[in-house]
Amino acid sequence: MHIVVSDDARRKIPLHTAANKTLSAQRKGRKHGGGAVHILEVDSLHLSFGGVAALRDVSFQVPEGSITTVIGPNGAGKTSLFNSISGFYKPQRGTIRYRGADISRLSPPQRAALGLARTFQNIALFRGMTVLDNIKLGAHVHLRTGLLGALAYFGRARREEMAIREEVERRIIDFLEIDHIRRQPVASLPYGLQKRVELARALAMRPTVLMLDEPVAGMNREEKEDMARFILDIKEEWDVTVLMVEHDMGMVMDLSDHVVVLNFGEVIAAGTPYDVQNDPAVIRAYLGDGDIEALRQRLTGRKEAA
Amino acid sequence: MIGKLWQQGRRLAQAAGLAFALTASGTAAAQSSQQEPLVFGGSIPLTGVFAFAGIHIHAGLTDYVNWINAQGGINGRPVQYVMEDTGYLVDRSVAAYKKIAGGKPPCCYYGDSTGFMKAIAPELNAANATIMSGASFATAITDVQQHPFQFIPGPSYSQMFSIILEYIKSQAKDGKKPTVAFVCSDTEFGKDPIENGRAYAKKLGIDVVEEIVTKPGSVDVSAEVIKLRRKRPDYVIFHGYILSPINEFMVQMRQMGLDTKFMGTFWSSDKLIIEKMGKDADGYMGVMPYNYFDTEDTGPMLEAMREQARKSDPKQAYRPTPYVQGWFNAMVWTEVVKRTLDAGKPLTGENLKAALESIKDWDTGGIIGVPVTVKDHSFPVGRIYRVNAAAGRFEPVSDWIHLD
Amino acid sequence: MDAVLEVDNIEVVYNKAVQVLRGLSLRVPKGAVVALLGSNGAGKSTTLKAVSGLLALEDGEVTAGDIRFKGQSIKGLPPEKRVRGGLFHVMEGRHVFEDLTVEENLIAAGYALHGRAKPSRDGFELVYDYFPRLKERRRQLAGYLSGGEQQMLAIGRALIAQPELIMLDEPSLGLAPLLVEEVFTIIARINREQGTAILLVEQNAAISLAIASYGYIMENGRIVIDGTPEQLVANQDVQEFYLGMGGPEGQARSYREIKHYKRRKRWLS
Amino acid sequence: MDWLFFAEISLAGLATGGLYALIALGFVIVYKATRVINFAIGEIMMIAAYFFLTFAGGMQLSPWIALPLAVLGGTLLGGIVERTMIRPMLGESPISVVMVTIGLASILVGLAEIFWTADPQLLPEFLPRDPVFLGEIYLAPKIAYGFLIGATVLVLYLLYFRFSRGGVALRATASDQAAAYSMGINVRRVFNLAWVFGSLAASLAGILVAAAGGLSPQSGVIGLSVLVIVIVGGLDSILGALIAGLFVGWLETVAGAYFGGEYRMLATFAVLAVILVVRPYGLFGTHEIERL
Amino acid sequence: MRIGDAKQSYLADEALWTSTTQQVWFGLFLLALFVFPFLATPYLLYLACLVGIAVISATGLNILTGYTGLISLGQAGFMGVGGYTVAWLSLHTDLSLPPALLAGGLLSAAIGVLVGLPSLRVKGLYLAIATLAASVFLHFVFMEWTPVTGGTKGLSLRPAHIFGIPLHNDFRMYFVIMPLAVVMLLGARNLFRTRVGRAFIAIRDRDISAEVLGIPLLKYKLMSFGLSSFYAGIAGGLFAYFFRVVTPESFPLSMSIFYLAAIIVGGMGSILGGVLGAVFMTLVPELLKLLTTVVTPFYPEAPVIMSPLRGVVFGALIVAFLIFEPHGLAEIWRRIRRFFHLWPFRT
Repeated sequence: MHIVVSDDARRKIPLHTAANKTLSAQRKGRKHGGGAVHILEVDSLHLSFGGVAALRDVSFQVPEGSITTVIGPNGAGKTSLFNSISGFYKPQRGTIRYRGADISRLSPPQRAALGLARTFQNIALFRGMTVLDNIKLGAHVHLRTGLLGALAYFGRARREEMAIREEVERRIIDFLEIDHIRRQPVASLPYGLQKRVELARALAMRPTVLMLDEPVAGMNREEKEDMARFILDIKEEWDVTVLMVEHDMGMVMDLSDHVVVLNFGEVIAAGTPYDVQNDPAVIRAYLGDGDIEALRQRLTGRKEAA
Repeated sequence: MIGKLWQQGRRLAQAAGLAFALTASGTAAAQSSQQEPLVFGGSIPLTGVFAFAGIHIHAGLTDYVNWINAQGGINGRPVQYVMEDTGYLVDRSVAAYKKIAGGKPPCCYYGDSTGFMKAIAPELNAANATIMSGASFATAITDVQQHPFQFIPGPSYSQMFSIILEYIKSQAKDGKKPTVAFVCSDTEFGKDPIENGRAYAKKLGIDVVEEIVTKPGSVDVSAEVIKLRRKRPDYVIFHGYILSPINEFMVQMRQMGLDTKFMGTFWSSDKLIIEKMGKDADGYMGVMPYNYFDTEDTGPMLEAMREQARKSDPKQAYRPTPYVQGWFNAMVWTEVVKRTLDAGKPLTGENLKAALESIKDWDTGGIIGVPVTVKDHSFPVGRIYRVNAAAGRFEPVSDWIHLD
Repeated sequence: MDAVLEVDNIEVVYNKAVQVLRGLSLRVPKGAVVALLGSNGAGKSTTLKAVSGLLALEDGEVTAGDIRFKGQSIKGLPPEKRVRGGLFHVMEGRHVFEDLTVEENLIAAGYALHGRAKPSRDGFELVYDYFPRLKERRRQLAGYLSGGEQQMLAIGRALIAQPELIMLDEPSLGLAPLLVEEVFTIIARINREQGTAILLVEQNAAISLAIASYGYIMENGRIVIDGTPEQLVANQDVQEFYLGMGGPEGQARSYREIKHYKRRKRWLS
Repeated sequence: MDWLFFAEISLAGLATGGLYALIALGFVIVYKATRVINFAIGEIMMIAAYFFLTFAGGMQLSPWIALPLAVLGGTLLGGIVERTMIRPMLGESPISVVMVTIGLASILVGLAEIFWTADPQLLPEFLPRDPVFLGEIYLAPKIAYGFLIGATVLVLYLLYFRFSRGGVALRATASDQAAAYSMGINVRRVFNLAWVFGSLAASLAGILVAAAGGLSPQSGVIGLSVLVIVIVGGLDSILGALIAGLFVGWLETVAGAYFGGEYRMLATFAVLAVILVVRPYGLFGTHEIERL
Repeated sequence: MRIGDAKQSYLADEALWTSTTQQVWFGLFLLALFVFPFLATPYLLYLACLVGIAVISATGLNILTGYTGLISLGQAGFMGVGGYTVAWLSLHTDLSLPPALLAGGLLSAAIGVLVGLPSLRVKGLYLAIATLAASVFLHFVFMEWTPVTGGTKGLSLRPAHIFGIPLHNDFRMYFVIMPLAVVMLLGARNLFRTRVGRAFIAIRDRDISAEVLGIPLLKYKLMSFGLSSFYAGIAGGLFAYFFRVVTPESFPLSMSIFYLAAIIVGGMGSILGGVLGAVFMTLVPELLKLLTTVVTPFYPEAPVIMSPLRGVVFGALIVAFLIFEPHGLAEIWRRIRRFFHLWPFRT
């Protein structure tokens, strides 16, 4: 079942190594056919901090409607990459194109307005607000109320607030099943729920590209399954392209359409989950060359009995 | 010192204990008197930057009221002194006024700052029931239009400068033009007399060679001293200070071998200067509208004041100038109230004002050495005193100077 | 073999709300190297902080279980007492004192000897012996060292403290592969020559298993697999864990096959 | 231009600046180690000066015995304050801790009014009074000797921080608190130590400043001008405190001498504004890198 | 015990007072505010006006510091701008109170925006000191720009008038100050129900992630500065009309610290906290004074001895409050309320 996946076919259903785990190709909701459109293109991105390079000539594409995952060991530059795409870091070289247009010079809020939404590795919820307010905050760029309107809270400002409340309730809170906590301050929530609220806030941004930074880190299996379901649904029902960083390989391999592997700020592999899983460079990055005994001899200078 | 601390602590503990006992037991006992008492009110700065004076002002007012009551009150009516601490903050002073005025309205009131006098003026004008004086000698108060019910218990700061300049002129020898420098603090208080002082000096033919404004709270004044060293003025007139940095100016300039003479206005002429500066204070001169507590002058009121002070606190042989100032304020109030009552008029602001303005060649019983006449709601009189450090006191070096 | 460290069924809660460790137990024999592996967020660093007592700084708390060091419970001790007892924690991200010189960093580490020994030149020479590069740079500010040198300094500080147990948190983080090997070679040497037990937290499974005599793999705040390096390497679960290569049949279903059930309610609470 | 005048003014300014630097040092030590902004530093100075007044004036001790005693008193005060008011606030928001120090300032002013009355005071003379001349240049003796004492202490501090183990512990804690814990450093004791050292510098400065500028319960306001200095120098930089202290002292004095006293603060704050634009974290302050 | 509060619409759910009980209480409170001046002594009336002004200013500072996380030591300066503007207008024009006050607020807001410019680069205490610098500049202008500000002597105002009614006493001023305070409080409350307020809080909690989530930092920081200064300007204008005199010493630095203390003691980031803090800071010194007054007839030395003690007690109260409840009076109030909501059950 090993298929060499051409660029065009990347969108195809990834195949799992374990034979029985082949996913049914009929899985509903995967609806794109035609030519691959790259919604996001990162081209020779170079970012360094005081001489230390965090990203070196990183290039890859995110096909529209895909779930693309960036993996790599700790410190490989994944979060720096996310920060560069969302505009928080200003890379020294390289371009980022969104739907073909260069967005490298746009400020973070402008990028957010284009539909680049994200979550953060270390949850960045606003601790002083309730769950509901955190989510509503996500919709900020889509609202128009000005200062005077806000002070008066009358007429348009109030209508707008009601509309956003309704949207958030119907589309997001309900979808993510967090209605029971909407009035709670986020600081009091357990970790898994905080992650979910963060996702909700990103959804309120009405994203076209949703960037998730380690969405299931620190979750148990059950919570991970919930999150996986949400991610799939977001992609399929909401027509959102998902770009994520994740460490849980099971999750990455199951969900991703396209995987990019970073190591030491460089892209060392990209392709279908299957491709990268079997890529020797990737294996080395994660597991070393697998010959522990040889390594042990190099490190300790002698052979030790286990 | 330790003993004093201990004593303070004990008094404090007593007071605190008493406070608790009283809050528990209820309010004060009513004072019994056949006649409705007259109220002297006061916004007194017992804390804050002006507390050093406020405490003595409070003592002066308290003692005077006790004394006048012992004399049978004013025309038979007892006087009640009601005060509140203000911390020398304008809004607190106003609060104190409102609180006191909300009870039995005071016919006379002590205001603790120029800011307060200005802030309360509209209220006072509207109430038309109180005449007010206090710690402020600000020139602005002499504007009778703006401040009809306020007066200065002595010369205004401008008038003090005038008195000092008159003295300087009188000392000039061989027709030489004396030179002076003004050293003032950078506050409303400090800058008050500069303009008038400059004009008056010009009128008298005195050269103002330097005007220095110092920032309150600056560490040292040697830069200013260096400046004065180049101008070598015959006189330096300080205004807007209590103590520091006068001492630094004097010591440093004398060390440089300058023979400049140093003079100051009312608040800079307390005996505190001698106490704290010791022999360095020698030769410093101040303008004072009143006799010092320990003056050799005599007079019935002077004696009464000393007697009363001895009675209220026998341990303190001397009372500083704010005490005398407080006492004198109450004296003027008494005089004004008495004149109004004698004329059979009600105690309205207008009537009290008229009574004040009627004061002419008034004998203060020795508090001021000459009969005084009110002009523009002030008593433009004063005398120059010089420090005799060995004797530890201010000694008069001029006659009483009554402007106009 | 005697255990220098025994962690017994501990639970850790952050901010009185978030539970990170759920009944974790592990054991470090005297003089042994033990690896603690696991994915991001599994709770590895938290485990080390629970042992060293640094948890309190982050508003975390050990709510159950016990931690014994050399047979004594250390749960209630403040961090500096634990360090002075011979337990040294090299934190993730190296945490060198950037405003201090290399030598001053070592001097600071001398506080760990408080109550046990006097800091001496020999200690410094020992460090410079293991890390000659630090000697060259001993008057430089630690902030200007390269990442590898900083990691060496961090381990050097541990050496000064003459501990019985060093806990190393991700020493390979951000280091180039060659440097990683260099650092691990020295770790192995320290263990061999000084007899110091080492508890090693790593993402780089291969290299840590290469110097460890025992390994634990943790997930979601508890140990899921443990064994000797040989056992672990042979274990399919480990493979899956790191590369998502499918484990044994039926053990885990694909994330794609999760049932979609949805509730639709719309009342307000 | 009168160069002699300029030189005299400048020197006077620098000498004042030395005292500023000493106060700023007291502030920076506390901030650096504990991240607490001590708004009560001026009041600690004031209390120490009153101690001196009590020992030297009231109890008639020799000033050279009274001085260390008073400094010790101020130092103890700092230690006690840390233990009773600051430590319970560990982990609270910095601004709440700032407020605690403001409350402390109010307490200390009240205590000073109770125990020493509100009268303005002069400290007993304990420094030589003869004017100091450097060639033609006159220097006020109090300021000159005050500067010398202050500078000596500053140098001692710098040596201590650079070379002693305690100094290393303090700097280590300032650099990385968690790491300091992991080195076996008793961080809570270091916090206390920082307050003790900071209060020591402040106490000494308080006495020297009061010797030159007089003393009253309100003298603590000088603490505010120190804020400007530490911001110019960088909140956590000892070197910055020294340089900014000297510079601000000089600038203030020169501006005051040439333009008048009203311009003293204006000049300082104008410089401050420029510094904040050019170097937002002060001349030598650490800029914390933010991470997402 | 309150049991449930099911809502029929989002509008009802988002209302400020979500239960009838709350509405009734608020109504009663407004009624009490209205009736108060008819019953109060001049002293209490005066204090009420002071409290009203303090509440407006504290709320303004709370928007900036409590909600947006930008510490400001410039509040007194901004109030001064409002006060001087109003005073100048009173002397040179015949404007009635509303436009004059508005002008004061707007000018103050404009200067606030200017002062806020460094806020993109500097944070925390550095920003606080930058605002302190601004406040020193303003003070200098008040002192030295004599033709406009009257220099050290300041300006004396004519009584304000509104709709031709002169406001020459506290009683009338009260009916300007209190309603304005209530309206401005409601405005602030409303603000935090909308995107603008949420953006402020987001900036406070984590400004860099707020930016990535689509909030232009500079714009909103400046907006917060402007709004906060507007509140300060209004408060300053009222202050000027109330005391009918402004001098540079009317707006000292200690006033900025006073307001900072008010919001910290009251509770930052809580409208109620700002109110409670303003009330606390204004009234507690007066209450402490009451104690002295009670003792004085029996112990004539009491004022002299006990007055400094007040400073000690006041400081100690602040310290104690912060040590035992760092989130301020608002948090204490919330706990009390919860206790009664759940009563007789314990939490």
